[in-house]
Amino acid sequence: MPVTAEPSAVRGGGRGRFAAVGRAFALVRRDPFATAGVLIYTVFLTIAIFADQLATHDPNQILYRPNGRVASNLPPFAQHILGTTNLGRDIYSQLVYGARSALIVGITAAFAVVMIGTLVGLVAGFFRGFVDMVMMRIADVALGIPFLPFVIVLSSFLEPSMWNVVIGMALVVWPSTSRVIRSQVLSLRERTFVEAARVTGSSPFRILFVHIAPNVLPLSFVYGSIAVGWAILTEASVSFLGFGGGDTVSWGSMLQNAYASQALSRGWYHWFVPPGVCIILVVVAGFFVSRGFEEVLFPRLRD
Amino acid sequence: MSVLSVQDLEVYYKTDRGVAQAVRGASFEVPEGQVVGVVGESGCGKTTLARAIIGVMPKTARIAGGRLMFQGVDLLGLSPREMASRRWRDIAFIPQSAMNSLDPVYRVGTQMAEVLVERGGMDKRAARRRAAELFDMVGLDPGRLRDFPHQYSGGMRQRAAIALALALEPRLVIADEPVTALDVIIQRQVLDTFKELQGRLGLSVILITHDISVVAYASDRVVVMYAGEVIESGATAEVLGRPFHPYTMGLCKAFPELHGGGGTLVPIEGSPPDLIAPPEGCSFADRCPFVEPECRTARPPLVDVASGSLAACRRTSEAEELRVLAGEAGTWLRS
Amino acid sequence: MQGSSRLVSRLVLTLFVLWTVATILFLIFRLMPGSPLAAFVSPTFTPEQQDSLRRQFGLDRTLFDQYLLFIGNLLQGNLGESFFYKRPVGEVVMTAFANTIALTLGSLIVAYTFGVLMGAMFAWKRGTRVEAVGIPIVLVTRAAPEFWLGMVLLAIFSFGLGWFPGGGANSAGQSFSSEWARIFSLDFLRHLILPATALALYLQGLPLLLMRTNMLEVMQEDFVTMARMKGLSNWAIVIRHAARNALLPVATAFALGIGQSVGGNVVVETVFSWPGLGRMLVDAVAASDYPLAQGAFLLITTVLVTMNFVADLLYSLLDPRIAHAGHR
Amino acid sequence: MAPLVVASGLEKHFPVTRRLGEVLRGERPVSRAVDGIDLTIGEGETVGLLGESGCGKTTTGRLLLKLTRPTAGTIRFDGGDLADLAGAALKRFRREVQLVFQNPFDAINPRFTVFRALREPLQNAGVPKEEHPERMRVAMHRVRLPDVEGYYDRYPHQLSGGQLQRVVLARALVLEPRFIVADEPVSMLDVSVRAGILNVMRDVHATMGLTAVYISHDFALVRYVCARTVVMYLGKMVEDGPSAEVVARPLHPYTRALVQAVPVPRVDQSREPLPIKGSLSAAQAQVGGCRFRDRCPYAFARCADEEPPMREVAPGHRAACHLL
Repeated sequence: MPVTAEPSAVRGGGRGRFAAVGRAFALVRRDPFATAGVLIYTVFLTIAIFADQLATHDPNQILYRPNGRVASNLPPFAQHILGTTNLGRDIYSQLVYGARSALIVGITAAFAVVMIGTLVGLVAGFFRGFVDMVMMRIADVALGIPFLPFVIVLSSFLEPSMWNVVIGMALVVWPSTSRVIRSQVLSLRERTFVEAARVTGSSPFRILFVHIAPNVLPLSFVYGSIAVGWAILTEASVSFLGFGGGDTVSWGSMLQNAYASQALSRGWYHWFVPPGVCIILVVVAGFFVSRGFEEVLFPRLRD
Repeated sequence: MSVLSVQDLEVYYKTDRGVAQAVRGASFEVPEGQVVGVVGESGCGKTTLARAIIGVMPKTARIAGGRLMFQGVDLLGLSPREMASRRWRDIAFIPQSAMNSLDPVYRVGTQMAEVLVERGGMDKRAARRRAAELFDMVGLDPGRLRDFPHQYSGGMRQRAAIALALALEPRLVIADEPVTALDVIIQRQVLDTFKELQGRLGLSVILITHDISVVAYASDRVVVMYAGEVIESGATAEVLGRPFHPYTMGLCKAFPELHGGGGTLVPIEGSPPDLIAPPEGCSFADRCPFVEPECRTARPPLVDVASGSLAACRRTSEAEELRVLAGEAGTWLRS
Repeated sequence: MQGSSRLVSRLVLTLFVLWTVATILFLIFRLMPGSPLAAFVSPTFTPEQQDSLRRQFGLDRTLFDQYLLFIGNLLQGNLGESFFYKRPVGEVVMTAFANTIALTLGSLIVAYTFGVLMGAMFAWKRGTRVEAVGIPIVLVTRAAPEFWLGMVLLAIFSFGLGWFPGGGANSAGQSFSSEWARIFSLDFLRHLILPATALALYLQGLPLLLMRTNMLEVMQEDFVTMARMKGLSNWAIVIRHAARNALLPVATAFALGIGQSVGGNVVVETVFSWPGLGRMLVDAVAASDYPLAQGAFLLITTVLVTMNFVADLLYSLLDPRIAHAGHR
Repeated sequence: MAPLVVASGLEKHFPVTRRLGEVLRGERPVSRAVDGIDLTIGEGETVGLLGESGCGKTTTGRLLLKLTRPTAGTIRFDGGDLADLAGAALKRFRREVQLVFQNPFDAINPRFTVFRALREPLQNAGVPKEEHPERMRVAMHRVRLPDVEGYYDRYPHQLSGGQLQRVVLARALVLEPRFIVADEPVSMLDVSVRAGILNVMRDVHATMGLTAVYISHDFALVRYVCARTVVMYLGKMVEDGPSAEVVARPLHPYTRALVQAVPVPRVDQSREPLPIKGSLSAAQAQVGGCRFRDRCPYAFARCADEEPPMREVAPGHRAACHLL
């Protein structure tokens, strides 16, 4: 999908380096979905940062009633906003700390995936030939690896940790980004202004980083905002399957505990619905933000 | 006797910046069996005009006024259903790029048959026969009906588009830059085929182009458009031989001539006005070397200037002298 | 035909990818710290058992010999014997494979039928309230973890209303004359509905959004404008021209989806205790049943890689621009 | 006139996608975009490369600027072989030659202002910073965009096609090159602004003494701008001579067809049928013999067997046809 025209919303407006950031925000504001997405991100980011202050309890602490018995399976809105687990842990506090691990995994994984994907795409598309061939064959292999099973196999060897998801994603998920970036670079390097830069004696380095890279970065950003959600989903799945990070409280591990404790058959919706809703919100925020950008990147869709 | 009479047509577009007046009060006639060349530069409204006549426009476009009298019926007054039933049977279209206008996933023959069966009411066998006949007529091997569009060369695609347009024997054919994408020799060959068919079948044609030489070669009458308006119209020989509007004068001198002569080319400096806020007066005033203060106050109407020619200029009476001046490049240079 | 040389090279690539993944898997299981094999061949075994295991897996030989043995066995379809089931891995995996395929195909067919129709409708209704409400709903279901959707469905329809069984693929105590009879039994279908719905809810977003975007793009194409100029009916324009062209990438996505779902269904299979490949892999990994884990993983990979190839094939078959390349 | 550019035996073949049978037989089919061109361009000469799409004229232009490597043959620029250019010599060569593009709307990075676009070649060539303003101003004056300041801060999308093409031309001139290749520089522009660009190019050539190659499919344009015309057909030169001569007395049947086919903006034009058959795409497969024979109304046995060489018929006027 070639970016045929300069996005019209990006036209005009301010100049200079900071203007680019300003334009990005202006653009996000224009699209109500993107606004909602940014808002959701902001809320969860705040929760993640101030988790220590927002949580009412230590998420792993086993709570006791005054009579010395474990405060298990308390209903919501009594002493605990969302009640307690069967082991007497505060569900609300787990939810708050879950945001922290979700965002940490999401953002690092997305960053790793997009960094690798963009770099490989840029280099393969720009230098072509042997480099391109080798990189794209590696990408083919990575695309042939079933992702979730791979992370499961991987985490059975590595220390249980939420970083396994990040490593798994970095190893396997980058090709889809790099393929798109590469095809974008391939079409950009045929653009007249890139040829013009060659004719005027620009070095390959300058052509790649001054003329080509700035034109593909918005695309990387789109992929990044989707990858955040992907990583959070994957982390939840892996935790749910019991290959998560030991003591780390995550939304996935909460769901696993709920599932294992027969929360479903007992109808304890307050236990397994909130983590699911949180996952949905964060993932959907990524979709919304990327959609806002796509509308601008592919102006044909706007009509 | 006119097949089509375009009267004061106004077409507006909604854009991000406001409403663009793409066609502003255009009027002209298409006489029976003649080729009318509509010539103008990009953005002058010629394509919008064509799309308005056949009644297929983007959602953002709106016909804001005027009439399109086709054989005594105002096309603009028809219901969408009535209009759809007239398309292709009465008015057919030849697009600029036949490559994009043919569906890539069907064989060309299938696409011919689609029109013949669904719009022409033929059965499949008759449609197949007729398709072969049409291909033969435009100089294509009927065997190629089995091919997909991407297997055709550019010239073949344009020929196929002509065959498709003639399928239901329409009264009026609108050709939008039908040969622009082709090489000169192929251009000439396709144009010759088209001309020959037009004469033989007595077709009425609106030939839309930016290229004066195509108009000169293939049309009986010419309509010159500028900034959404018709600024001059008449018999081709008249308009190109003795232009009355300065824009037409400039345009005729803007082409290099193959056999030399003509001296330095005339550049028309500047660019057409913004159609979102068109000027009150003459739309060519800003680029016109003969502009007078009065030109900017009111739009000059189309007036009779010679045998059947019309021009929208205040100084048509001085056309003789202006033509001489317009032939000198210096006249058009701005300080 | 030009397409054929392309396909041959894709086929070679597919085999290359399979071989590479198998090799990576071999290395992971042999070289990673804390190999489950090392854990398995442990003091609880008698020395004779340990020796026989080591011989069985060739652990007494050099790494390279082990590799040759591994590849050799693989080529003969020999995946070893499951530690847990004490049966050849090939046999164990096949039953699970049938269950997984039934679940995958069932959910994909529902998801793609629904997604394609709704996607086409959303494209048609672009800019209306239907779209404004519909798109966020679609995005939300697509953002929901599939296993969580499964949990909610289970809680409501199985435990709450009692309409459907709470897990498994067949009721206990049932016996069938053949594998086919089992899969086409009403009992199987009743077990299939909830997990397939959970998956379909998650999967429908992709074909829907893809179809919608493609439709919108195709509707802008000149040939659609021409179809309108030809006076063709709306139905003919939308179905015959726009949808036919927009479906090309969706068909490809369907093939890719089969490949990805077979591995990605792990979580849903776990939630619904569906005895499929994914859950088998999870159980095998958890129980350090290394031959079984390896076999399941390889089978999943084979399906994925094959479907990637099929998607490629499908695209060149459906798009005449590729299928009929050359020949002028 | 001392020769500035000398191309001899120039060939450029592009690999085409192979069919299965060809892969199995180990064949490597190629498309012969340029297939044996000998061309000498004198210092200060303006040469028009004329031909239909697919005749190899653009590839020839790119070869002359070392933007692509020839499959065979050599190009000498100012006596030196282009194949040997590297490092500092290549950098110097890049300063001395320039290219003007067909599509001005894409020739400037959309994220660059006119100022940055004009400055880039100066920076790349290492021109001292204090010389930049004057050099840029001179170039802008040459292309008749004198109110420099009004343009510097604009982005490409804020300019009209005619203005953009002038900026592209100014960027090409800012290093004061000796040799310039212009590839269909006005074909994407509106008719009314084309003349402005063509006139600027004529002036620039006269005042700077530039050597120039204009690539075009438009015979009239080549005739207007260039003193000499070279006609190409399917990767080969078929005619070469003074423009006025070539138009008035075309020697090759293909050139004759071209002259016939060019439409003129007058109504009193000839309606003779074209002395040519078929289309270019059908003729593509021809190898050996005269490439034009399938479309040539005068073709005879020898045309299929023997490739006609370029023959000088009148002083400075050559053509490749057995009939001459």
